[in-house]
Amino acid sequence: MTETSDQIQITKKDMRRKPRIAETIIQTFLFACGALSILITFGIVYELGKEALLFFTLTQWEQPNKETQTDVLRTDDRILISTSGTEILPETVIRIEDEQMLVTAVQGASLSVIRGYNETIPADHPEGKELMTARKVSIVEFFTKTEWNPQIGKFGIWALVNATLMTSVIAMLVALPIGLSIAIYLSEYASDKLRDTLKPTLEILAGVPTVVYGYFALTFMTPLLRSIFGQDVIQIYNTASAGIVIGILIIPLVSSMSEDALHAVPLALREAAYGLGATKLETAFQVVLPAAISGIAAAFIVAISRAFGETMIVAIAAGAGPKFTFNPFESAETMTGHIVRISGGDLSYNSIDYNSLFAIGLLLFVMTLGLNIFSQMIVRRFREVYE
Amino acid sequence: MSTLTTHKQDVSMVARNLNIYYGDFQAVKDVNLEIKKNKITAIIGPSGCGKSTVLRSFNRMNELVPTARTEGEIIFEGIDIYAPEIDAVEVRSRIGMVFQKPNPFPKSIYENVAWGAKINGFKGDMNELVENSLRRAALWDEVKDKLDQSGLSLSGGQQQRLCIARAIAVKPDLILMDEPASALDPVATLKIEDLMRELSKNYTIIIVTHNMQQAGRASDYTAFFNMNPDRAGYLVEYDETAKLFTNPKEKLTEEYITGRFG
Amino acid sequence: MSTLTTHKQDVSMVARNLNIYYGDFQAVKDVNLEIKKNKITAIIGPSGCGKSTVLRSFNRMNELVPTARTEGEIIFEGIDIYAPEIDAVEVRSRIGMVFQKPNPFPKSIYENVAWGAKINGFKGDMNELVENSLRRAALWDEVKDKLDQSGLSLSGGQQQRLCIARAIAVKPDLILMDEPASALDPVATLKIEDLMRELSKNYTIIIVTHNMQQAGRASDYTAFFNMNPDRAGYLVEYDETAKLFTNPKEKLTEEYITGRFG
Amino acid sequence: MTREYMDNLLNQLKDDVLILESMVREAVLNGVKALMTGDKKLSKQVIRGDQEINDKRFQIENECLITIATQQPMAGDLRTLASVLEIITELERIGDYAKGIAKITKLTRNQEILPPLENLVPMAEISVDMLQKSVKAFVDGDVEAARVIPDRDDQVDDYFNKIYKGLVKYMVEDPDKIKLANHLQWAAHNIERMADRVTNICERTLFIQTGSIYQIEDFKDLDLDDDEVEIHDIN
Amino acid sequence: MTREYMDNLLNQLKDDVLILESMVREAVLNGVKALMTGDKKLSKQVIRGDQEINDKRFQIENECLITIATQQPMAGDLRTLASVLEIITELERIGDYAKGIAKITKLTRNQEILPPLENLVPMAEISVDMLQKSVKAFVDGDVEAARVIPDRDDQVDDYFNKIYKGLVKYMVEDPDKIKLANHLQWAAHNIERMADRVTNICERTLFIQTGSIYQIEDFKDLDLDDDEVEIHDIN
Amino acid sequence: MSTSKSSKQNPRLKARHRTGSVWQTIFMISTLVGIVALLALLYNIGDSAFGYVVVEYQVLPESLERDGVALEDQTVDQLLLTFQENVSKGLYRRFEAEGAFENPTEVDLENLIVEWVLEARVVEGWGFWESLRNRAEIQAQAAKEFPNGQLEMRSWLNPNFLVSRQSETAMKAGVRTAILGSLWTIFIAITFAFPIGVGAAIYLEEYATDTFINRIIQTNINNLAGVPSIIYGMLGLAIFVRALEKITSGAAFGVLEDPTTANGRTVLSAGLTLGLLVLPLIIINSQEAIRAVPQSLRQASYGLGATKWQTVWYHVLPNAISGVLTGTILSISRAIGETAPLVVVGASTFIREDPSGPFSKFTTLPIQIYQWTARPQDVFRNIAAAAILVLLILLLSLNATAIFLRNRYARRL
Ligand SMILES: Nc1ncnc2c1ncn2[C@@H]1O[C@H](COP(=O)(O)OP(=O)(O)OP(=O)(O)O)[C@@H](O)[C@H]1O
Ligand SMILES: Nc1ncnc2c1ncn2[C@@H]1O[C@H](COP(=O)(O)OP(=O)(O)OP(=O)(O)O)[C@@H](O)[C@H]1O
Ligand SMILES: [Mg+2]
Ligand SMILES: [Mg+2]
Ligand SMILES: O=P([O-])([O-])[O-]
Repeated sequence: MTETSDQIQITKKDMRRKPRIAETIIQTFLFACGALSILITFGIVYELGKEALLFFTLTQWEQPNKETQTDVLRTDDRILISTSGTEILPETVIRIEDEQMLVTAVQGASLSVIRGYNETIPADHPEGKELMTARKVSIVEFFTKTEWNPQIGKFGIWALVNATLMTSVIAMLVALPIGLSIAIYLSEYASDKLRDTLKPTLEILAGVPTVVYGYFALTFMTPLLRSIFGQDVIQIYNTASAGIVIGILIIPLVSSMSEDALHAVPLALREAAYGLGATKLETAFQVVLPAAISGIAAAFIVAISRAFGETMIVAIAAGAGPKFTFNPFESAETMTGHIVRISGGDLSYNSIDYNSLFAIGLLLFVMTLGLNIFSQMIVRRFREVYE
Repeated sequence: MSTLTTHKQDVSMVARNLNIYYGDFQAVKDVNLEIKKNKITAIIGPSGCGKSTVLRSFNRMNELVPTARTEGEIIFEGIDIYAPEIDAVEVRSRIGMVFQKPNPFPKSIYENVAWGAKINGFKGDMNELVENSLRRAALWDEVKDKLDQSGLSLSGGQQQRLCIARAIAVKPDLILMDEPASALDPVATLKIEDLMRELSKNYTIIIVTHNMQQAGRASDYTAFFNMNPDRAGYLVEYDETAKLFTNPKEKLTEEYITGRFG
Repeated sequence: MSTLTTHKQDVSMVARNLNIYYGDFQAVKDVNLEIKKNKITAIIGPSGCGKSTVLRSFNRMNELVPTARTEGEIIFEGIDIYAPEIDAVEVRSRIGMVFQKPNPFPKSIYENVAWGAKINGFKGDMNELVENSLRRAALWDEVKDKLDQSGLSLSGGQQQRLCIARAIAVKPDLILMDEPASALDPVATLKIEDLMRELSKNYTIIIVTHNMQQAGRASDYTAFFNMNPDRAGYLVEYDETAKLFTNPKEKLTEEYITGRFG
Repeated sequence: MTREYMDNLLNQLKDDVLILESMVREAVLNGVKALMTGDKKLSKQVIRGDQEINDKRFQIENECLITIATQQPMAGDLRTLASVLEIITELERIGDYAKGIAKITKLTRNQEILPPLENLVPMAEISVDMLQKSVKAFVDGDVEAARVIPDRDDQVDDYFNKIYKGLVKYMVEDPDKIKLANHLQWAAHNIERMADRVTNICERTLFIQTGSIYQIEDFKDLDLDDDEVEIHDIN
Repeated sequence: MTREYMDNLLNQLKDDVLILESMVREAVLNGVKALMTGDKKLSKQVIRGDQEINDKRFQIENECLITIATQQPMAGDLRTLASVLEIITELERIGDYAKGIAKITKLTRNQEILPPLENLVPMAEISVDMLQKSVKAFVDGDVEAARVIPDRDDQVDDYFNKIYKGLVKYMVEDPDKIKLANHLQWAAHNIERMADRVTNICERTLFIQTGSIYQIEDFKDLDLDDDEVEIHDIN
Repeated sequence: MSTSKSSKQNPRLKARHRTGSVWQTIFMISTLVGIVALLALLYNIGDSAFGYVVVEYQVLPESLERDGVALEDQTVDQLLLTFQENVSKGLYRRFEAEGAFENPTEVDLENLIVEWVLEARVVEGWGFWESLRNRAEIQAQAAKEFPNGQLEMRSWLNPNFLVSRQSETAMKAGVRTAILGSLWTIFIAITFAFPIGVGAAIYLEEYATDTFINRIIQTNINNLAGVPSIIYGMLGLAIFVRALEKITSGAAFGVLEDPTTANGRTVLSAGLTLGLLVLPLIIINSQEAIRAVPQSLRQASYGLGATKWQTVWYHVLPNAISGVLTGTILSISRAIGETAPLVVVGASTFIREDPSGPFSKFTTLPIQIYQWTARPQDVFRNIAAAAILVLLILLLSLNATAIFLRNRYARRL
């Protein structure tokens, strides 16, 4: 017995816990890596939100009339504007350089102002200085108006959203039926060899940078459409061409994801159907497709989200300049197209342009985020079925 | 029809000089077998000897494998099912199949049973058909209150019985089962075996099983397959189960069933 | 040390008032069990009764499931392996495990066997250790000429023996096996059972099996688990296998082993 | 409750055992009748009939083996099957006893049988009744019955002693009758043996139900100092 | 070649059968010796020893059942196990015969045994030899041996007839010896029965190896028109 | 089938088979449409990148022969002389002051000559396909309409194109700066995103338990992967360009490279923005690769008494690495093609200087393509097509590497 208990003592000592510092350090580092993603999301939401908030809450300075720039004449508390036609009314806040003034009266081309408004310091303003008026953009205005023209203070998001929806719908009309058909063909009809060749081939389509598609839309699709429908009908820049090419871009996304979903349906289910005397089509349509439906739905939603966010194709092919139109053959500017065009120019921070971009960006983010979350919910349900 | 002349009353299916290839590889060699009507025939043998291959050739499921090629005749109810004018889809509606892993459709229990009959153009009272099939599969009592629940919500053993009900609903004459209980626990397994015994009053059943004990328990006839060194499977012995398990003719069979093989 | 006093010479492991939970769900209830040294103990019972759960609690593998919680004592060689000062990693190197599906590392046969010993700080002659372990696992003759080939190139049965060799190489006292042959064909299964008998000369073995026949063939003691209506598993009967299979004390056991359960 | 098929097989086997028992029972009664009435034809029939009993026994044995081979019986089922194997052996042996009695009819060669043999008829009836009851107890799994049936063996032994003593008396009185008496004594012996077999059958019933073998009779041999060995003990 | 453990179990069982056979053999020889020499102590020992034989028999039976329950024997293995069950029953019965002979020692109550019984010793020796050989044939699976061993039963029958006739002669000549002769006749009977049992054992060996039951002796009963029924046939 | 049963034969079977074939045809046609779209894309690019052009020269190249050596074959010294002789002194001095003649290459000099001496101008061009088909007509038309022009078969994708810098003249413009810019940004993006991405993936798959925070992290990453890239551009703009301007412009390190544009619109900002963009992709791809390592391997490892990190290091990572690398390469190819976020972050529209470090201004291939495409002159479409070819070749070789890796290390698990 003593011998045994000695042995056991040793065993017990060996089994005792040992500190493992390296393991702890590694684990902490890995956690930090994971947590960074939260930081990124936080960054996105914070930055977009902050600037968008500025857009809605801060006083925006706009030039009501370009011509006023050159013709400002300063007296003590009066400002003379040579050309009228301004929207400046009493109670408006205006700014010349860094000095803000409250307009008390308007007499023709001359304004009476209280200088040094909002504790800005009155300064000397020689002639030819830029005059700006202050205004706030209301959320209601943002979401209800259909004209977008920051130059003249029009901030109706629908001009942009409408174009986005148009290109997206056209894209979906192209991509969903074709993509799904391809998926069914590859998963149910094509031989393994053909499938293994065709699927990556189509995926090359997905790997081509979107700027190339933009080029394709402008130099191939638009001329093609114009040769079909006539040069007069279709503008050089138009949403139809952009939408179709977005559709082509998205085909492989839809077909590949749907094919994955179809492929994930266990062979056993197909065998069950064949074993009952079903034909190939009956098996594909009535057994495989319903079984994969949530995966396919998820693919569709991701495709929509992708179409919403697509930028370069519309930037190149859909045209510059927001326009509220339902004619796909006219040019129009989407949300993304607008962002990229405006930010591509020389953008001054703290301008209303800059801030408005973030408002658009936030809206875009929220839209795509919603779609993504929705598709993930569907996918999660889909996973549970076969586990 | 000349084939009819050789058709015996108590025989459901005959395999004659059956050779099956996957590409160049011969998986099954020269099998001759007579399946007795309304009996349960078990196919046993070591892994890879071609049991599943033979079984799947019995309702042309093998054709779904692109490289598979079948030679010889399979005569079912007097007709060579591989004859050019015979439609594989039709064959499969006559010869049902139940698979290793329960594979109900992700549809309701009701639809699971009804679907096969529907696509095969069943015109009668569908509710009755579903109930009857479920009853035969000894599942009715357990599911009659939840016919609209998903087939996947059932337990493994119930799912397998649902698959059997589904196969029955198409009104086949012969049911092929490829290791129908190997994914189930012992209790569910015995239930399926009981069910097979019950079904064999009305159907001919062929079952492939890895489990010798199961073949013993659940079959009337047993076919023992083995494979050559070149991995081609062949029929070693075919006899009544009682005979084969107590007094096999072949030494190889004896070695296999007593566990002294390989 | 108080635990030492109750330690008997012929007992390897004792479970006392073992309760295991997954979150709020109690999977195993009040299990008391004495595992005899150098014997093979089989755990049988219907699906979901907690066999695997109990087994995995024996080397704290359960802890890898985040929601799992174990109460009660597991006393291995006189030591409560759940005592706070005991390291789970060490426990697992003393109590080896072999899994349902053969799971060799995708490394060479040699490395498969050597790796566990290496990370556990083995300092001796590795070649010798590998050879010995493979010999004990009755695999040496089959693989000695291809030790540098991948473990995955072996057949299923050989892979499982490789996994056993790998477990042995760490020099455990007790080997846990969770349905070690359920993925194998009957021939390979019998080989594993023979091997277990051989190993039990030097090791204590606990095996979970779905297959009653296997428990009968391969074990000295059998524990039969069942579950309550609330799905908590409990020990129904624990006895010598010979006794339990010919003359069980509990009616439930009799029903289960004669297939009249549920 | 699964395993209907297995239950059917077991019931089938039990039915077969009952059939075998009734065959044996008839053979015994006919054998005794043939002996008592000197009915050669009947005796021939009994002797011929033994082959059927043997065949039936081997058929049952075969079915038992098939059931064991194919159905993996355990615990109670297995004990039942093992017991059937034992019981049919016993029944077959009892059949042999009946055949033996029938053969004695031939050996007596038309001699009038001796009066002590009058006891053979009730002796056989009791034994046959015990047999029937024991097999029934087995089929029904009736432990209580199986426990009490062997008690009646004493009555059988008493009859045997009566016959034995009577026959010895005849031998002593009339040496011409020695051969005849000797032959007739075998008949009684066979019936006595038969009752012993019934005890074995009852033991099996107890075994099935309880899982342990009870040797109902054996305690007798332990009090060896009591020198009262009886003739029916020596086989 | 797997199933080492199962093979071990079967071999273990066969060894046990050999042990049981040697116990039985010794009991028979001792029983006969006790009878011939009137050795009360030896006879007591044989009677006591029967319990050991019974125990051994039940132990083997139990092991057989365990093996059947746990090892799923099939085909040849199963036939072997079923045969072991049969053979140990036979051996146990032979043990009972030995006990019977030993008991006769008591019944004879110090009387000198009668000369015809001289034949009992060679008779027993032949029978015992047959027994040993038959069990060996079983263990070795020796079909040839199993086929020929039963032929020697004729020699045993001859001895029995000699003893029987001799004893009857004594009875006729001396009515005082009737009881003694009668008792002694049982001893011969028991040995004769024992030889019959050997036949059964041989049948089993043939059964294991060939899968079918041969009834080695039974063709005898078929020529019933030959009225030559012998005394040893009537059990 | 058999006579007794033929009555049972399903009469609809023929119709069922017919419906089947109709739909199969539809599916096949759809697949063809997909393939055709891909071919049209390639055709369109190829068609623009090659073809006949009519070039008009101020000075004919033939007149610039020196010592009987044609312009193309002249040595550096000869070219230098040719240039000096044909341009005004002032211009020559200007270039000299800029250091253009310190170790000039032949290509540099040829470009200078083409730009300032020959003043070549493409006045008309034809697509590749048309050029092949209607060769004679084009020649006739060119001779008629552009008597001063030279008709030549031009490959817009040529060695000069690869090594030349940006230019206002299409004939001389090249993608050297853009390629270097792309490589720089990608390098920075990967250096940033790969370790963090793989680390996060390991954390989520191997360490994270099912707690609230971990679920948030996971959902977050999935969502980030679906955020439009332009949003990342805006994030980059707000954070790297503006908030972290001190760092990203290099001012904090005292290496302000270009005081004139001393802001955060640098290679570093662009690289980090792309890094953020590909981070979720790398994480998700790596997670999938790690998840594909069978649980049984981990159990085997733990069962032998391995610690968590030993298990990860010895078994999980080696078996997942090919998947991780494949995923990373695919992420790189995504990043290389990204345009919009870089436009937003502020890629330079026109720079001639190679990026010299993380604080340089930058442009990238897709940006270059975008700008050329957006120009009104048709010739820029041609060089855009050539640039697209360069980009596609780059991408294809990356994808080929990924496929190679996948096949090479694919293990049977
Ligand atoms: N689709 C296939 N293509 C090529 N070879 C195949 C295919 N299916 C099976 N085989 C081969 O045919 C042989 C027989 O396979 P089969 O599945 O019929 O065996 P089995 O007896 O059912 O085995 P198991 O008991 O493992 O199910 C094997 O060698 C197998 O590798
Ligand atoms: N990780 C887990 N989380 C929650 N519940 C679990 C987990 N693992 C097992 N369970 C539950 O615990 C119970 C016992 O499971 P366990 O796997 O131990 O059963 P088992 O007897 O091994 O079953 P089987 O024979 O199917 O392997 C079951 O009800 C199961 O659903
Ligand atoms: Mg198979
Ligand atoms: Mg388990
Ligand atoms: O059959 P016996 O009477 O000799 O035991």
